[in-house]
Amino acid sequence: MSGLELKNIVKNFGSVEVIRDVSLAVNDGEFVAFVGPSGCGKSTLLRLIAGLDKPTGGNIVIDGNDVTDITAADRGLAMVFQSYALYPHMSVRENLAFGLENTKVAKAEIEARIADAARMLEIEPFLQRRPGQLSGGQRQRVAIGRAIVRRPDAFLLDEPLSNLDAELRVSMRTELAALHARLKATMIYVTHDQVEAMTLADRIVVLRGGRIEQVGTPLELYNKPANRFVAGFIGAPHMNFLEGAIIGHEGGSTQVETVGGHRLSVVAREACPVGERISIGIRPQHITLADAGATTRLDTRIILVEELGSETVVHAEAAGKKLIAVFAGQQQMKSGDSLPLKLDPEVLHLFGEDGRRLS
Amino acid sequence: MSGLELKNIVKNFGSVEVIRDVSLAVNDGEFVAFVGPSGCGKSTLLRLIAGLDKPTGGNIVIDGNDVTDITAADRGLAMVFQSYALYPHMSVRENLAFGLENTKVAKAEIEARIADAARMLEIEPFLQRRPGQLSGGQRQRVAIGRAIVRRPDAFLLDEPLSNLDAELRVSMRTELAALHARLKATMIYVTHDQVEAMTLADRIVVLRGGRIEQVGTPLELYNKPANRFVAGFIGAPHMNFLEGAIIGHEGGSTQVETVGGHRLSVVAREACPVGERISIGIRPQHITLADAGATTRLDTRIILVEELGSETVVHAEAAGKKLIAVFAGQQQMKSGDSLPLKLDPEVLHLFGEDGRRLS
Amino acid sequence: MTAKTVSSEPPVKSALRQALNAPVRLLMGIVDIPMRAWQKLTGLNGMAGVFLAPNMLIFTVFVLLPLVINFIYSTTSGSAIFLPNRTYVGADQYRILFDCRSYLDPSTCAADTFWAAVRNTAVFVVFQVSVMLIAALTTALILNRELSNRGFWRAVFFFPVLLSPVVVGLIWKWILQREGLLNYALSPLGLEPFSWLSDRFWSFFFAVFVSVWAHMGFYALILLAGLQAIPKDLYEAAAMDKASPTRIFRRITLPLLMPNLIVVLVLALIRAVQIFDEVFVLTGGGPGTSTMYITQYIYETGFASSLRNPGLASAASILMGIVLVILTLIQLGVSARNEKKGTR
Amino acid sequence: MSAVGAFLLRRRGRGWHWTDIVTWIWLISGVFLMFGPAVWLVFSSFKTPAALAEFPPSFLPYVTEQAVVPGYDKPLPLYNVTMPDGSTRVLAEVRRIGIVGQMVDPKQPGEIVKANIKDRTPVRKVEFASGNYTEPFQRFDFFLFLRNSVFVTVAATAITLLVNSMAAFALSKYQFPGRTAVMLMILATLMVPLSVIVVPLYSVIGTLNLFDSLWGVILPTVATPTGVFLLRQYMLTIPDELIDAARMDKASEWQIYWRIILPLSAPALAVLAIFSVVWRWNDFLWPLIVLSRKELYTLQVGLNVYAGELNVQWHYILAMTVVSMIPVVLIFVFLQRFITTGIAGSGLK
Amino acid sequence: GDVRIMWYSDGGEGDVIKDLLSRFSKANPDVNVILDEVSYNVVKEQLPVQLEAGQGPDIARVTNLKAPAQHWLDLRPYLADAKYWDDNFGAQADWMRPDGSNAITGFMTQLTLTGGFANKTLFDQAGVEIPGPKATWDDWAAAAKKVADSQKVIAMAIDRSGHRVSGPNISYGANYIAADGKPAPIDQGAKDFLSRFVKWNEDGTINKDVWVSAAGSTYRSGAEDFINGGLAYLYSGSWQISGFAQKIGDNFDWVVTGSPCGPVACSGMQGGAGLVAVKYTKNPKDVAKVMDYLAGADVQKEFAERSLFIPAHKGVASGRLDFKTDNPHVKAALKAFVESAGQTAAPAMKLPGWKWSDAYYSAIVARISQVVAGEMKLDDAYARIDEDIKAKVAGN
Ligand SMILES: Nc1ncnc2c1ncn2[C@@H]1O[C@H](COP(=O)(O)OP(=O)(O)OP(=O)(O)O)[C@@H](O)[C@H]1O
Ligand SMILES: Nc1ncnc2c1ncn2[C@@H]1O[C@H](COP(=O)(O)OP(=O)(O)OP(=O)(O)O)[C@@H](O)[C@H]1O
Ligand SMILES: [Mg+2]
Ligand SMILES: [Mg+2]
Repeated sequence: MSGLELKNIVKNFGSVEVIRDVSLAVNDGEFVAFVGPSGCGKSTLLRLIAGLDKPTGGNIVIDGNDVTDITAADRGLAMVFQSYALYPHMSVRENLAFGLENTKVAKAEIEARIADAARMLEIEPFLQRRPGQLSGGQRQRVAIGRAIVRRPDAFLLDEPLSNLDAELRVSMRTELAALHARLKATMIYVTHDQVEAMTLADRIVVLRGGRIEQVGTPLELYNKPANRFVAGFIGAPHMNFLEGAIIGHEGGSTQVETVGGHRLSVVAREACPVGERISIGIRPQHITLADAGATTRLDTRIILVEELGSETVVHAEAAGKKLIAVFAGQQQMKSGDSLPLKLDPEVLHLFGEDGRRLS
Repeated sequence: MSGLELKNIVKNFGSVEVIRDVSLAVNDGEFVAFVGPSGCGKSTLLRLIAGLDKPTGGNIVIDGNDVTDITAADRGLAMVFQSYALYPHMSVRENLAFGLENTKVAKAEIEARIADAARMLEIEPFLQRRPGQLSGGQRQRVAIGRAIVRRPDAFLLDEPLSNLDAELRVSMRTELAALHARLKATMIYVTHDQVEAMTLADRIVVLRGGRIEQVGTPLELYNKPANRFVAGFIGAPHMNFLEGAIIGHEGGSTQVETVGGHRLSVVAREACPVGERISIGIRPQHITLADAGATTRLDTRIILVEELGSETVVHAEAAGKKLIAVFAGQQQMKSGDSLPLKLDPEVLHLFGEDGRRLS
Repeated sequence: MTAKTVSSEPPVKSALRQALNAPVRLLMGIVDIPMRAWQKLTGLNGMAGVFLAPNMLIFTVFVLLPLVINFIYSTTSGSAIFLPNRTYVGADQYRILFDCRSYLDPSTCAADTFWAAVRNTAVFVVFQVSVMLIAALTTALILNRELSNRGFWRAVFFFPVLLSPVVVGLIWKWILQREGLLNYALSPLGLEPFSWLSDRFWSFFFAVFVSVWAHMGFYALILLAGLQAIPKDLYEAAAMDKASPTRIFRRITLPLLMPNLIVVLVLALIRAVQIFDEVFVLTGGGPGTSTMYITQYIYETGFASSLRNPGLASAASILMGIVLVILTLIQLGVSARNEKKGTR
Repeated sequence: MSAVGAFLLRRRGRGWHWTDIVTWIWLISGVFLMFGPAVWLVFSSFKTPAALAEFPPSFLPYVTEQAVVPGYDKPLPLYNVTMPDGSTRVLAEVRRIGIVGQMVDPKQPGEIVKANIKDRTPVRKVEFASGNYTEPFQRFDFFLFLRNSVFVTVAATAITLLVNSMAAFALSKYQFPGRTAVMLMILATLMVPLSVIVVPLYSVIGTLNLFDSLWGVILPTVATPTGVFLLRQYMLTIPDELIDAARMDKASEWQIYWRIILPLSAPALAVLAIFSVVWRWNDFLWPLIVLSRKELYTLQVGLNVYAGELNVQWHYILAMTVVSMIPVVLIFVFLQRFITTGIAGSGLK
Repeated sequence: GDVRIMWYSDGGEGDVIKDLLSRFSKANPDVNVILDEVSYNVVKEQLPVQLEAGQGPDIARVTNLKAPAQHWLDLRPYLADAKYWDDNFGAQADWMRPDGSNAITGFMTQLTLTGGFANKTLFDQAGVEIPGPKATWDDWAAAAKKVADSQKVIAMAIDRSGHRVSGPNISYGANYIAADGKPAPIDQGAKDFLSRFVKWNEDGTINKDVWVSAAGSTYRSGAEDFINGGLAYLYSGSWQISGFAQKIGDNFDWVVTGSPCGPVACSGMQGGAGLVAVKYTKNPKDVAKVMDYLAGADVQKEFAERSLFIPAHKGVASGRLDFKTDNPHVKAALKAFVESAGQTAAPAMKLPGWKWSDAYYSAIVARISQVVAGEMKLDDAYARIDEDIKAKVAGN
């Protein structure tokens, strides 16, 4: 297959507009992740691609053919449903075998593929059980298994790892990456897990309210978010935004003023007129402790400390504005302490009043 | 309510032993997280506490009373099901109101609580819809809402945030924490998300194969895992384990030899006889780049680099042994490069051959 | 995951519905008070008792008790109707039914008509039930498709169920008699008028056909409800699995429909064994005794003539009941094994 | 063809799948085979007794056309007569003597034409014998019977639905000792047709003093094993997890029954309601036994006065069958909507 | 007090009786007469059950008069003029009272008589003479066959009923009643006719469909083909008259021919429905009042004339009857039947009042139709008939 193309897809449920004019091209063999807030239309888009729903408007092209009117069964995709949709009356083995039997795969081959998938997904002990006798995570793995045994041209995966524990999730991730490399199948992957999206995807599509906000490689999105929404959405904890204004351009740098009169000098953004109100975005990881005597420091007060073991997330407040900072390791901080912070001007993001990135 | 106690709980499904002798006391108002690999029995344990299933053996005590034979409806708990279990024929509003109507809460109060919960969960626009018309994440929020409007003595939450996006998840986490603080209700929380467990829980219970492996505060588990399993399970990416042996005690320190003859000197573990085979555990965050000329360095070769934006996960190999290291920020590394690493001896964990922590 | 549109009712309508619901809610709420108290007292299994009680009470008085009395009837003789007026004869009635010189040949039996009826019924049941199942299932499957004017099509196939058996028998008799509609319709083909109902094969054929015609809508409706209860997402999953319509039917629809299919099978079987009215009107049991079924025998023996023999009729009905119980047990046994495997 | 197809099926893909063709054939033959006789029944109900007895039967109700001819008191029947010369004329028959009809031309009433009756065929027109409908209405208390029928049907259906669904709930969602035994007992009684236990049942009714009371008609029918069985099997498909959720919501078992189970069983309840209405409305044998006073007759019993020993007045019976079918059809049309998409699964993951 | 009458109708007689009763009610406001119109099935199947329970209406119109006779009320003590009853209804009084009693339990609302109907038009068209009054069954069969062959119709039909063939049986010398009053084995007379009957069925003279179209003792009329002009000769009974008038209309001419003859007689069978009082009534006096009124000669006459029934009332029957119809066939037919009533042979007169006649009739129909359908040999059928009757006698 030579890729997938969505052309001006629109989907309404009754009067509810769920997908509004989405156009996207996915290359053959590409791994694309869909991310976006809950309810933004990721699953719907996947179902449209799969052929389970019909778009209200627009066309879907697979492999150069317009498949808008082709049934799901004839599109040759495999899907992991967000709700699993396992066949409750079939054993796990039968669930896995069903799709293969449909396409007349030889018995021995079916056995081999099931054994393969079961090993990879660690569900071998449950092959004889029915879905009702499995735990949530086990069911989810069966759902993945059902798609991968098929070895289709393209996978549609709707939050396939959401109910798995961290360790399993890492190993599944690796397996999926390996599978992708091996089969060279196109994969469209919906996830809420940033790590999954960042590590697996060739490109990430950020959706919001049925529209595409940005499409790009993981690091593109991370480093150059097209707008405030994407900036806030990519990266955990989310980026801090401070209100501010441009107060002048000076040599190679632009002067910016923000909360409590704190001034920063950032890489020149000459296009912006002085006086324009902007948002300054800074990732929690880029906030460091200010040296005791530093002049350009932001004085804050800690309101919450979250110890994650490997790092410490500090929620602080400066002039009524909340800020999150992440420090490596375990810190001896506690809520109420005052905390002088330094914002790294090199990695600041500036956004105009309309939310667009200024660059 | 003055807490919950599980006494030697055993649960079998037919011949499958799912819970094997679990005893646990949860204090009134405590926030306890259950973590463990998929299929280890977390949901089952929750259902037993709820009264939806009957234990094969053992007793459940709530508030000093043995409730083993009391029905679910009379235990006064609220639960968020892993599978949501929303009433498909009721609108979201009705789903939320149902539990309140059952307990004869006044109409106005019901309205108020629903409005409250809907705001907190950001589901106000969908109150008139049926579950079938919601996205996965929206359904999950309704499921949470159904529990919290009840304001019960204790909550049982089975992976309540698994299908939410990162941002929502953070805000829900905060809301849940606030709720817990406000209601002073006991909460039992099943999660696969380390961050949730670490930030929310007073204590974490680590389960494996129907048994409790360790119970403790988040940092206790992180810093002093009782055994190799807990050590590997808590923390992401998981801890690296290197095979090794104790080669001697010397002053305040113990000498350990590991892969490729690499030697480390760690805080004295005198109890261990010289020559004993051990595992050395080191978290990926505690591995740093060795200085160019350092003598005690571990030479490795990179096999995979995962860029998460805020940090870089490097999979490396030393003498056939895989190691994962995490570096802050974005690094200019690529697979195939050689990477000299330094293991911080201060934060090494030693485990005996039986997996128990040596301390 | 059904792709249904948001049903935002107009406020007037929903207000009206609320108003209509209110008294019901109130009533149910009042019922709930004693129910809760009872539940406290007896736990869940006690509630099972409460839920069963009304049905079982009515059932015992109006179904079970008469059934027991019926059995007692079968041990008495005479034409008197009320038990006290009848004479006890023990197993005599059964002896009469089983009085045969050779059990292989009904015509050597004292009750030769009974055995002829038994044999006819057995053959009828085998054919009628299988035809019924296939026809009802096909209809249900087709009505379950995305048809426009669904309501109309459902009505088309359900319509005959609304007719009383007598009318059903009559319509078809008019169609099938020698100068009936069927012969009239066939006459352009150059076929001589034929007495369909005076021919052994055709009268059997039409007995099966007409009874299927009359009751198929009933079973199709049960199956339709069952089909609609199968979650749509399984069909979506099957579509993603590239399943052909036949395989979807065999592997998804059929197994998930099983509980309802069992209902249909059991009911169809029982009703086939009890077939009476419409065939009676249609063929009267003829030609000869070839479409005379067991219920007609019972009716004739026990009620039709002025010299009735209720004892013998009861004995025959008890025998029929026993056979049915055995058949049903077999069916349920098979399905229970499937059910156990399929715990959801 | 494809226009018809589009009318019949809202279809996803392109082209005709074999299942579409089967569907199409089945539906069309359904219209002829299932609906045709019924429609014919409706037309027949408008036929005069003579037309009913006529062979071959016609589809529409025909009567012989008549003409008023000057000089004759009564209207005369019109015939197409083939004249000896091969031409045909429309003539009115004055009288028939043996095999010869004496005919007149309505336009020239004076002259009598003789014609062999083999050479004449009646001139017919479609006419609906509305008397089949109006006469029974005048003759007996239609509205009284209707009221009784409605009462019996409504009460029996309501009680059936309530009582059966409660029992079905217990039998499908509780594990209690003796459950299988109860189920088997209920099923076992399906086996015996009503006509067989009529006499014992009659004694029971007599003992309970329900003789000549509408409740005597209603009560024996409401504990139908069919209903329990049907509902129970349907309820088996409702996920237990929803009940778990309700229990966590502190719902009593009764509330679970009427707020969760009942709404989710709506399709099966609709089916049972339809059946119950049809059965009770058409019930004949049993009301006949219990009710011996005219004031209590249901429609079906009332209508049966037209069935005599040696003669049955089919024209009335058919007409009244059609009339009495109307409410049931309406109820079917209303209730069949509830047999729509089962939604039980959609609240679950 | 209340007097409830359970009444079934074969045709329009329900309206007539309603009329008559309303007149009675006007004259007797103290008696509240309620007419419960029911189907014949109720009378046949439910009434016996009610009676045995000691319940039921006060008066009922029934056809099965003899078997439940112990439930009928003896009106004699309540009647103003019992002799009037004996005189006018005495001939059939025995049909509706227990053996050996002289009770007056009711009267026949109508007499029916079996007899033949010929399609005169068909006979005319075929140019076949309609056989005369002394013609035998064989003559009729031959004549009808000729008509049938020429007109491409069916020759003969006989209703599927044991009662119907009993008249001919008796004409061939049959006697059902043994010396002890119990059923006698089927005799040569009956066999003579029945074997003919079977033969005619086999050779197509008689329309086989009528008899094979049911099993057991179910009644089937052969009238349908006759109404449609497809049958030359029908052996049925007087109750068909009004139906024929209505349905045949002017389509063809038909005549009533009485019963054909056998070697012994030219007998048909009598029958009919009786109106009887029920023992369990609470107001026997009022019941008697109603019965007396209905039995009155004027009322009887009006009833017969308006419902086109043959009256049982001796006085009325022998008087002039003006049947209320303008159909000439009907008048002629009724007249023919009234006349042929006199032809009824003595053994035939006994049957309606004989307890076991029903057992005999049903055994004959059930078995002979099996023979006609080819399921049984005629000789076996005779044996079975005897056995069936024996079983019935033993079972009661
Ligand atoms: N009905 C059953 N019969 C047999 N085994 C069962 C049944 N139900 C659950 N199990 C098994 O019990 C174990 C525990 O299940 P449980 O649902 O408690 O797991 P869990 O810890 O919640 O897992 P997850 O994180 O995947 O939801 C699983 O291994 C599962 O396969
Ligand atoms: N049948 C329906 N009727 C109306 N709105 C619907 C229907 N189905 C889905 N929606 C709405 O469409 C939007 C998109 O749903 P979708 O399932 O695609 O979200 P999603 O991006 O997958 O979210 P999640 O991450 O929560 O699964 C949601 O806001 C949802 O409420
Ligand atoms: Mg989704
Ligand atoms: Mg779980």
